[in-house]
Amino acid sequence: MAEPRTGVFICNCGTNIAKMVDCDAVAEAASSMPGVAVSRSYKYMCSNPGQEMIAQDIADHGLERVVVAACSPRMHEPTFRRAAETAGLNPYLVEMANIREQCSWVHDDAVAATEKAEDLVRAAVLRVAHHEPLERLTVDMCPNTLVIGGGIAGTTAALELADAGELVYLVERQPGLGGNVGRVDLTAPYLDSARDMLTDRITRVVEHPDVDVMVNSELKRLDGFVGNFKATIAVHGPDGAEEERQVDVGSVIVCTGYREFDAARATHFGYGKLPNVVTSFEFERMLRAGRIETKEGGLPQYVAVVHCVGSRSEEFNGYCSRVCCMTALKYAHEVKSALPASYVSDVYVDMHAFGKGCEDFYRRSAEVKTLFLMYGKGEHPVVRRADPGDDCEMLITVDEQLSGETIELPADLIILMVGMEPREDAESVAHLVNISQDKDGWFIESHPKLDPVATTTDGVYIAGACQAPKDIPDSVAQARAAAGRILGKISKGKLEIDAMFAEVDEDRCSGCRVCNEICPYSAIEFDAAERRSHVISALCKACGACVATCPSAAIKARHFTDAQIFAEIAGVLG
Amino acid sequence: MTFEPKIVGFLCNWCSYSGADLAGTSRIHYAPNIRVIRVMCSARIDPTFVIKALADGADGVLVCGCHPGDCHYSEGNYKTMRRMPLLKRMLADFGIEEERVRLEWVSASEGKRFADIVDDMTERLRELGPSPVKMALAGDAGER
Amino acid sequence: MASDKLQIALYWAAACGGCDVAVLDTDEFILDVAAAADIRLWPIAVDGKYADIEAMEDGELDLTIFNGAVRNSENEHLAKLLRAKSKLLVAFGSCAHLGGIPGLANLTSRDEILSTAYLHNPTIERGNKTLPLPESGVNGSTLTIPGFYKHVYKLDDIVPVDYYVPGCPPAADQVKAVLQAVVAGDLPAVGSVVGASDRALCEDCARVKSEKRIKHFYRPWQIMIDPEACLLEQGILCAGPATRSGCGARCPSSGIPCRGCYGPLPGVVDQGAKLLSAVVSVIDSTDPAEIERIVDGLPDFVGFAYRFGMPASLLQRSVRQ
Amino acid sequence: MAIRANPKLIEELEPYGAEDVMKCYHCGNCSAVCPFSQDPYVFPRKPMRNLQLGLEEKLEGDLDPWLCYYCGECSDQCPRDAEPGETMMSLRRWLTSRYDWTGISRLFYRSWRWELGAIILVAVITAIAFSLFGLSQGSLADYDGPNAFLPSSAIHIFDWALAVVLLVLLLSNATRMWWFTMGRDKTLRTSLGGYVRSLWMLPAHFLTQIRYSQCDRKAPWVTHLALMLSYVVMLVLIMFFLAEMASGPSIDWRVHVLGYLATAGLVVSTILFLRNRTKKSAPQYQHSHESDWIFLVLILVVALTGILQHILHRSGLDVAANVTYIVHLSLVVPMLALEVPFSKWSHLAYRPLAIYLAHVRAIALARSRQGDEAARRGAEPATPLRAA
Repeated sequence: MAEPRTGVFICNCGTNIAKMVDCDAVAEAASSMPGVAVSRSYKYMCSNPGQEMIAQDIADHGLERVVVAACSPRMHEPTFRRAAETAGLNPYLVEMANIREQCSWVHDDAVAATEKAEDLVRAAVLRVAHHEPLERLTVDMCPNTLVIGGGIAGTTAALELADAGELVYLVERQPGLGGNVGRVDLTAPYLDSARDMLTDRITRVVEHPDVDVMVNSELKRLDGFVGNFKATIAVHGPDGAEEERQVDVGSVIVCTGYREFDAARATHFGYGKLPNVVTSFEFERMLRAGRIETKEGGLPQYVAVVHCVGSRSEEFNGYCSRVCCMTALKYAHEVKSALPASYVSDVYVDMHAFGKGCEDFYRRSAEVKTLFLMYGKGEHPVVRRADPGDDCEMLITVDEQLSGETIELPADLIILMVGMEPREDAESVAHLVNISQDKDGWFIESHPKLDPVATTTDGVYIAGACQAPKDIPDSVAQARAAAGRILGKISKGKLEIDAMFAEVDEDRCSGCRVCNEICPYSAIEFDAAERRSHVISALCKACGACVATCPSAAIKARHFTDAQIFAEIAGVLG
Repeated sequence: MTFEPKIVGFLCNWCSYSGADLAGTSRIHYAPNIRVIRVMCSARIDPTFVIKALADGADGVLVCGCHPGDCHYSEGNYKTMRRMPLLKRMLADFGIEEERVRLEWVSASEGKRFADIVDDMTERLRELGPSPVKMALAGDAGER
Repeated sequence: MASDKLQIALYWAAACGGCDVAVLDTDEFILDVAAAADIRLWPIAVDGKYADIEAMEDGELDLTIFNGAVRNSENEHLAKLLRAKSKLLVAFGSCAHLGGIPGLANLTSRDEILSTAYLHNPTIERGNKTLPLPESGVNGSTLTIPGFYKHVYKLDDIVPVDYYVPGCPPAADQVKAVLQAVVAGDLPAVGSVVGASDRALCEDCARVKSEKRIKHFYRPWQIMIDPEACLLEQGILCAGPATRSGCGARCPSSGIPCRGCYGPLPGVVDQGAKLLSAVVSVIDSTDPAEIERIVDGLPDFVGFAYRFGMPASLLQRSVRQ
Repeated sequence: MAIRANPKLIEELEPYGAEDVMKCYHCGNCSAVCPFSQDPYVFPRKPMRNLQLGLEEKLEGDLDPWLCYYCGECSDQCPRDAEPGETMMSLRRWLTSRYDWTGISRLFYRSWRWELGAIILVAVITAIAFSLFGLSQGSLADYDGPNAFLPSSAIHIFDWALAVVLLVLLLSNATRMWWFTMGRDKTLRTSLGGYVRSLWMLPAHFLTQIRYSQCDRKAPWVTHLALMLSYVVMLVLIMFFLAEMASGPSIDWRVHVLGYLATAGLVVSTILFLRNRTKKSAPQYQHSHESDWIFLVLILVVALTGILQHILHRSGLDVAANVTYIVHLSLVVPMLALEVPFSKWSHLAYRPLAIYLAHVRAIALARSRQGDEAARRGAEPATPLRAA
């Protein structure tokens, strides 16, 4: 084939490149490369005059391809693509040769560096000849959203979206909404009622015209891609009947929350054996019932709260569950106000009083005369039944760090602050919506700091304690953030998809299905009827794994085709 | 004069290519023998590319990707990890020395590491001498 | 001798003869051929001499069906001769198309082959040191035998080829199809592969395919093969996904993995490399040590991956000096 | 060996003034700023911890509270307003009531009504008793001479009788103190020699209170020393020179000098203390326990009535002088009989004793440590074994 007319532009980058690479020589050498119609060396290609030069040459010489030898494409590829676009050349017909970061800056032999620069330019020239003009795709954004989980995060996200006038499908596995917060009495540090918070939200959600609540339901399948998901939901009727519903959604928010650590696993606390050793959630039930009492129905004189049960231990979970410390202090307040004659002790490792109002709350807990006992990280208190003569039912033995003594603490009621764990179904949920879990099983956000609500799968967001242990304000914030992100997408109406993605040549695909398992984004869909595999371009992130794997060369990586890379190989090898 | 090998490097865009860029921005010097070809993910590196590079006259091929577990595409580098062992065995059957093809994990922050790898590989290949492939393919033209 | 009949030649170079048998497998159709054409050369079937061919004018033959690789000077001579005398030269069967089984010899050297075949083979009479010589004097006169080349070549390494009919051997009905096409004169673009499809063998393979995750590779005799499921998914190395269909998936349908005789698919520059990429990319492990163990289940992969296409591969041969 | 915590103990301590202990979260600033806190006596953090946990026996056996002079630095530095200084003070009160086997001290400290009531009762009894005695053998019109209403010889005998009683009480309590802090600690390897060699510390510290001067603030030490010395001087005068003081102008002037000085000292220092406490001028004056007020007021009024009586007597108004004398005595007696063994006064004895015992204890601990070292060394063979 006749090579397309190509322009080569060698940037001196002031002296950054020129001091080690003989740019004029490279430009000279380039001029005799296949298809090269014009070849220049210039001080700053990225400067406005530089970009105008490119645009001008495209017009004057009718260039069909452009090669810019300059810095890293990770730096200025967008710049030069724009420059070409202004001159009416498809941006994907531009190729860069990195002769700065990977040549002039890393070598000290001018001759060798210049030689290398020539090779890199040749590679770019040969490669760009195989480039094709590419257009970005746009797909419609379905404005509906699927919210999985009806806890504080789920209901919040649902309301946020519905109040903005968008339709929300809220799927809850339990018969009722509210999740774990629904099991709590008051909340730290302001001691306001969780019930009041929830009931208001729940009634609003249930009555909201734009929220379709499905309780006793679970997500069965999620097909499609961002803006165009198809969700299959199984709704269990009261009589055990199961009805399947199919809904179209553009986005998914996973708010599946957490489950509490099983206290029986930490045997040294005697949970399950001693009747008056209870978990924080069992104690919340007492508080909600408005009566703190022992199993025997008596009023406890000594109440002990044990922190970090299942958290921050080598034995169980290494992480901090974040809400227990303040909840424990809350118990001190609630017990004291219910039973002024009682004595409350807090057996803790470290007091984590982060967050708004929490330090003050910790201070105030001294006013109710809470006795704090500190045990060492990696150690654990041991609970045993008290001896007959004692004025208490149980004794907690603690290697107390602040006194350096081994202390026996009297107790009639022991509350174990059980930590948070990923739900038992977290893995299956992750698989359903194609997101990943970290080593502890929490769902992974797309960036721990800069993008804590999105996931590696476009259109799937996470909010609440399913991502990591979280308190109510953080869960709510994350839920609203996710909702906000979705509303932003909805308001655009359309989604733009990068022009770089893989495509299957169906005249070549034999349906061997080798590629199906390869894609980390499940972007390859097998059409059983046609016996062909398709790439869902909106899901494809253009890694090219399937392309390299397809034994029939039936999959093509746009902008990274075999032909382009072969040309590049031939180019660098002169 | 000593023999100067030509190395073709296939680097993933997100970790290794950035790592190589970092070597540049930190002005870490290394041997000019390598020619880098950028791919989005090491998983895009078809074994054919490696063989093609050797057939086209490369004295060595360096394949770099994100460290296992850190792949930008979450699992891409595992494909590379699976392909290389058998590829190396096969190339050995063709009589190509093991050192000529090398797989390394280089993160975006490991500019120094990348430079060291290139220097080390260049040195080994200098000792090893030119690739037998080119000579074998050129050699038989006349004599059958 | 002038005739309006189709002038054809069939030649057998470095090959096993299976391709000729494949032609005979067309049964009575061969009689139609005989009726429709003058077979000017076909060593196994008709009496024709090289001299007759040499005497021909260039292009006198309408069609030469050439099977076998080029292994020695005689093969090369005939390849060039027939090319010159034929309007159409068809590389027939894997050996002519890609180098075929003989091509595997490229993994060793001429000397190794000769010493194994004539000196160290268990069936060699002890003490016999006779090696074939290109020329030898026998009572005054000189006997010559064809020169044995260092490497095996596919036909188009030696001469330009018009069409390729893949297969080891090509399926009989494909042979028919080709001959009919020639007779009818409706031929595809020069250089194309005929008698095969542009899709992989899996297209024709009836076995049920699903997502592939391989934890262990087996030789066919090591496990009870599920007759319904894809062989590769069962851990049996099958070249099907990397091989042109056209044979009707005869091997897999009879429980034998595809060996790849129909050659690489269009756009694939190295069949072995592609097959390699396909089968190991779906290994179900992320642990280097385990991966090595799993790959141990693929002994002599090079021999399998290039069984029919060594001379057509990127490297073409062992590069040991 | 595990120690049983007693969350209730803190409530027992509250009436003694320990109200903010639970606020302490053991940053240790208090112990860091205290000039006296050093191994093996680290406080106030440690005693506060023992108090939070209710480790009764440890607290009882603790000398630390007596080593504190309540300069108030710790309370200043405390980030939690846990009042470590006041806690130490409260512990001293509590310990006093622990040392006292009669239980009266506990009664006084826990209820000022009881203390005041007892004082008034004793005062009334004293007044009546001395009036009857006076009328029975003399005339109200005579202050001295053969017909004296309250002849000094008789009062002298009474003084000594009372002194003996007080001494017995004080000694028995001091013994209990020794038992709690030293005696019952079996691990402690004290030696009689240790006790004897350090005996000098008792009078020395009693008279100088030199440790107090190590506090950053010096003023309290001076006032405190002044009050204490005046008190002691007056005590000595009364116990040995009562006759000279009582009888007319012919007596030795030197007696007067000391008497006037002591009286002045008492008046001035008590007034100063009262002023400080009302003004809450320094941290150690922030929290005044009822017992503090009673103590100071009592000394002051004793001093004032003493002065008044002296003036009246010198001005020849014998009747008035005698009446004042009765009042004076009815204040002196409760002050001595109640404050000395059962209340604040007692610390005058306990503190130097504590310093002394602490010293002996420290030496003993040091020795036992060295002993352990030696024991460890002994465990290893002196010379390495050689193969024969």
